[in-house]
Amino acid sequence: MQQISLKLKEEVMKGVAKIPIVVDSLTPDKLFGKSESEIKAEKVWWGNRQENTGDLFEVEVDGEAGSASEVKIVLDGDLSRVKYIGAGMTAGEIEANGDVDMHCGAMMRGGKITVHGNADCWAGREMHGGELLIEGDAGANLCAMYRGEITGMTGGKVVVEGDAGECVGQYMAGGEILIKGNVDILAGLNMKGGRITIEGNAVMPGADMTGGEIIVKGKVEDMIPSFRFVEVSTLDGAQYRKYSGDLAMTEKQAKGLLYVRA
Amino acid sequence: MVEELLIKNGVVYDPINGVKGEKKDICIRDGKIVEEVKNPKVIDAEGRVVMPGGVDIHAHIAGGKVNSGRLFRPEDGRKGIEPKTKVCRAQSGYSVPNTFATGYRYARMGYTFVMEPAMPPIAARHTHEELIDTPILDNAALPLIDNNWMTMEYVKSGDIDLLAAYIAWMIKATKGYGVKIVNPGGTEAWAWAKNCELNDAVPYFDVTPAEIVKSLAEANERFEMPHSIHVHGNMLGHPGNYVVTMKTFDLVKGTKPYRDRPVLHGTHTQFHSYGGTTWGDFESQAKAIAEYINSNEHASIDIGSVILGDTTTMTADGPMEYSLYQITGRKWTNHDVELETGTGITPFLYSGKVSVHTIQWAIGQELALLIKDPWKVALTTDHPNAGPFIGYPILISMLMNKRRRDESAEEMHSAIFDRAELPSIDREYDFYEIAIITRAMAAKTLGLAEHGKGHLGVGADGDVAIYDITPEERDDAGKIQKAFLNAKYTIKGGEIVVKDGEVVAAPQGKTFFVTPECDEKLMDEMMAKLKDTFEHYYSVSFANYPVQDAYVPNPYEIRAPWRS
Amino acid sequence: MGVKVKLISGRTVAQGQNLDNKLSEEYFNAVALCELNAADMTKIGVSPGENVKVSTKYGTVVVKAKQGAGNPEGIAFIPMGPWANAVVSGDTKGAGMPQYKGIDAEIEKTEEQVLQIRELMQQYMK
Amino acid sequence: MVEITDVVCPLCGCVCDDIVVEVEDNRVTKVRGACAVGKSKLMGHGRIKSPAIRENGALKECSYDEAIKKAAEILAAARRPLLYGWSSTVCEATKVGVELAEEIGAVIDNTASVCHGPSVLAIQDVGLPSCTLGEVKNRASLIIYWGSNPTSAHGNHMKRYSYISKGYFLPGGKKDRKLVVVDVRETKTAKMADKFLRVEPGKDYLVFSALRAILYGNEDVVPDEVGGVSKNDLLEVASMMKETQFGIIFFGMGVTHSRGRHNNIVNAIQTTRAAHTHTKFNIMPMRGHYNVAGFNQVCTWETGFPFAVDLSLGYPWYNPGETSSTDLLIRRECDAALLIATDPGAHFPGESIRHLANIPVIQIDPFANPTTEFADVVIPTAISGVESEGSIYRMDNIPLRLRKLVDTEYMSDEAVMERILEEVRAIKAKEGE
Repeated sequence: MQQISLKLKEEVMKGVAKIPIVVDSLTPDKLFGKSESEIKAEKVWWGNRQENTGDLFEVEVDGEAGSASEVKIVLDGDLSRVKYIGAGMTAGEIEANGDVDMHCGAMMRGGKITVHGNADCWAGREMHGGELLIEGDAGANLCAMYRGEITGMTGGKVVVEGDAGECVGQYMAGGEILIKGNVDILAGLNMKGGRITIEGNAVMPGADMTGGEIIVKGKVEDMIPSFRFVEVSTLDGAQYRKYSGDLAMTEKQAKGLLYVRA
Repeated sequence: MVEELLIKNGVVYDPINGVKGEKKDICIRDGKIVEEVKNPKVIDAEGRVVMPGGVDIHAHIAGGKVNSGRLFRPEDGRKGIEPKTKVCRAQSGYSVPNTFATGYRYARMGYTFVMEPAMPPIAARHTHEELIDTPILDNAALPLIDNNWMTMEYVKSGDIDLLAAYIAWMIKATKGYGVKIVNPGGTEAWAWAKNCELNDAVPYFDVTPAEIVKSLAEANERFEMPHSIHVHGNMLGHPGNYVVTMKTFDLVKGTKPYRDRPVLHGTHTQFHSYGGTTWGDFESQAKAIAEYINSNEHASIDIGSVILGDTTTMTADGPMEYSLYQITGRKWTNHDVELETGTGITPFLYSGKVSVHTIQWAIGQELALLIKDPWKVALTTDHPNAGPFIGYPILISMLMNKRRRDESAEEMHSAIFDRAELPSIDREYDFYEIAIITRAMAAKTLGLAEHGKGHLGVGADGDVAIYDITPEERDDAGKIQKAFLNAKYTIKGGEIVVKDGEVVAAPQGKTFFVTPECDEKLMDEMMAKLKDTFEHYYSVSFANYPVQDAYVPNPYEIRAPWRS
Repeated sequence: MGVKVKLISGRTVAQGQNLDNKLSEEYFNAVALCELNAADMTKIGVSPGENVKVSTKYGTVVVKAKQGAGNPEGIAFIPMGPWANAVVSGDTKGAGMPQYKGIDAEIEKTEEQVLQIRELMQQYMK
Repeated sequence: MVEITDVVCPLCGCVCDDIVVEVEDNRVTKVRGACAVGKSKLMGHGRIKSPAIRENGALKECSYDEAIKKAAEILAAARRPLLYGWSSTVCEATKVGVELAEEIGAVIDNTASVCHGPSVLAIQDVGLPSCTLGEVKNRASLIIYWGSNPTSAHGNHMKRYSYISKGYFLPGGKKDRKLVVVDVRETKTAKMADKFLRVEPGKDYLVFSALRAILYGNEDVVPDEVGGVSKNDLLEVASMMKETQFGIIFFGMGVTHSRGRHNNIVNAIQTTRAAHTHTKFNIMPMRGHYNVAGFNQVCTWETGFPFAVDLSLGYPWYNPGETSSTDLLIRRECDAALLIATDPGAHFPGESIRHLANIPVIQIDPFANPTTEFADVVIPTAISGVESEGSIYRMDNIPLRLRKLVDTEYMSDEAVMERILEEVRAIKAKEGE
């Protein structure tokens, strides 16, 4: 195993403006096989200028790795304006100690990301595989698609210990999302496959679903008026009201399933 | 800009001047081809293929419809992003590139002229604003004049002269180039969610599409118009439509052109060469269409060949886009344009695994290969409808290489073997024929050859493409595709704009527009009716309608006298 | 005691007429106000022309009370402008658009004065 | 006195182009045919006298050259600059703005961001079945204003283009048409309606879904009351939609500004698509400023994306919610801002203004406004459509050309932008050396 520690220097986020840093170049895949000095020389965008990773982060490398999957990156410092953490990664591990900015785990294909804090919007956007664990809250568009696309998450597993924002799993086609807290409006919007489980409450879940399933263990506020009640069914011991929809479309398209704790 | 340029040791293909692959020097002074030069900058082509700058007869590159396509497809936009360079503006888009990318990518393929073939008259200013921002390319645009209420009223009353006066005013007011027809009558019917076949009466106007096409052809030939009517007929994309296509072409058989050119150009004919009765028994009828073109002289076509993959379809044929959207269920934009036309846009994926798409893919190439005389055929993809223009090099390599076609067919749905002709066709294009269908034919058909486009004769524009391939390498399909995608050199008006596939200069192109000259009295009579129409039914005033000169900063006017 | 309402902001003719004239008294009079339903006004014992304090999760602002003809009970309307924006939500929820309408607000009668534009802007410059 | 006809009104998205103005000694003295708001714009208001730069707290008058130089220095030095506004100026100025954004790696965004940005996001999801306003005038027998109030925001809209206008197939004007209004308040527009639906704030999305279900023949699942609207009213409106020959929904900020935002519009468009399975149905956003649509057009053909375009990495990246002005300001990302033909001081949420007030701000505008109170460089310009001409796009994307009515000493927006771009390039060239 190899551990690469990247600690954002304090002065970087000290100004009146908190200017984001884009770190999609700092994944296990891309840093595997690089020496400490090579990593320090890796370019990252800070606003409209490119900087050396070493100028923005304190960099430490411990141990050896035989492949990207043996690389673990640990991020520290104020990460609230550090974007694209683990974006596109296929292997290895990233641990972020603190709140992270947008697109964490976007386009991820493999490996694991753990966020010890909140993740801003678009975490797990267009995710295809791997694991994403967010110990705090997730912002809007968790595991959703990019504007205009008709497919969001296709695979992998995402767990949010806290609450999640609007449009969780929009256009989701596969994979699993577990939200332990509450979700804002329109979870599973345009969903066509996969499963979203919400342990807390949801508002207007399942709109324009054509497939997949949403399970709400808490209460539903403002139920979408175009779902059809099917039956009371039992999921691992508990009773749920089972709905099919969304019938704001033709009967033929409306193949989504929504379970709400009875 | 270099004053004098000499291109030596090139193997030149210049069909308009009958030059068939001769080693020949090309001299350019002050942007024009000349006999000889004194102390030029010299480019040694080292035996490479040299052609006039490419001329595209039909590609949707600018205007409201194209921009709606860009606007509603950020997912396409992010596919083509490239950062700005010292010379180039930032780029985006694949099937709907931004205007800068459009100019650069065409130039890199050795093209120097593109015809925007569908300009809604009331939004003509928009089309011109985008053409201004499309670097390098010379351009022109065809206003849509077939579903216009004034047109249909004159067709109904049979006043061909007044109809001519109306199109003269329209072409002038829009700084347009000729008469474009798109689903005549059908687009007006679409304003009521209906459609028209060739001999249906248009709702409330009781004229038929057939009458509209015939009358516009007659009216067009009242002037010395450089181009014939440019026709996208009824029932585009419907199984069995090849019959309608031939009937449409037949309508104008008797019409006399003012000069030696066809009286009708049938565009993106691939979409109009369908057999069968449903998508189930869908089949190619390219053979029938090709035989028609082979045995007639009054019609030319461009192929509108399919490029496999995702693209953005867009046309003034509103009902057609609606049926396409009903098939895919994907996003759909529609824009009905008062008193004139409409627009439909929807994304589409052509897959080699789908029988219908495979047959469509075959049809475009079949048309090019089965029509004997290449002077009757232009290479297009009806960009972006059958695929983006950057797919041209793929098509060229297919047309030039049967083996490549067969290998592709093997990968595709088996329908290509039992419901299309392509696998049974042995013909292979040579560089000379390619030069015809990518330049010479378009320049001649559009009447641009005498204005310096599409050839390398003395006096022509200094537009030259040097491709990184020699005649000896013609069997290397891969190399052909590479060579035609990124020219070794593209020279525009004597200026080197592309070198080794990279854009090195991005000058402003010229806009060609036609001024039809109409008899005063006719014009006055028509104008009275026109002003009344504006007064009561248009949502903009007559005075604010015509395109101001500010929108054509680099104009090239072609006058079209009235034929008494 | 205050009344709980859903707060809406939006355009009005007078607001539009003074778009290019915002530092004027006309603009102040057109925009620094809150339209309420008659019943809601009675609840908080305020009559037209008196001042009310509007409080939301996002801030507090004082404006003049006005009786809004079309306002149903429980809906307050402040014309688009700096006073309304002192109490709307800037959270775009990943959509780029603040929430200018349908915000939970509490409205109560107040003796505090309505701030002029300059004073409002000064608050932000601290 | 000179009378100028067919004047194009530089106020709202209606862009009336049949206005008549009288000009006397280089001043507009009379306006005929404009609405109250448009007339007020054309007649004019007090102006910013001179360019100015803020020095220890107070604006100090200076020359155009000094102000432009100062603006260029601020922008060239910035790491995350924002170029915002553009909806009340001409496309020619916007073009220079996009080029400047590329040059300095800025985010360029227009007021759609706080207006119909959600509509754009919705169009990117499902498209937009729409038409030009003349189609509505000539064909529309059913007109629905949903969360929009033309009597307040678009004075001539009903008279020129919709309910009250006479058209080819509707010679009787409003006698031949039906008007439906959906709003949370009974507005003046609502009072004119044949049918008014009062929806609870933030419940529009639910009402659209219910309407769609009915239009697709799934009315059995719709409950008796949705978002404050009774099922019977929904059934009635749905059948009006099915029976019309040509229907149109005009929607406004009542839907884009409330809970659901862009997804309300997606649902409105989906409702239009559902209605289209029965008859002709279109939908159109009631764009606010006269050229808000024009910026989106220019920005789209030049960058590929309509607004909120981030050029900091050299190529365009578009992602409203991340690259949109409100987010950039509330997240305190920007370190400088150029604000042209707009007034965030009056129209942004307080939280955003707080950050603007703390970074260098360049204001380009004919008029003093709340933004002037914290601007560090103020550059007055000519009023487009009164003192200078140029391209604009109406709410239905019809391109028109604003006219110049009177002469002025003020530089045009386009000219000021050109000069700033020059200065920035000069500074960059020096740095390059």
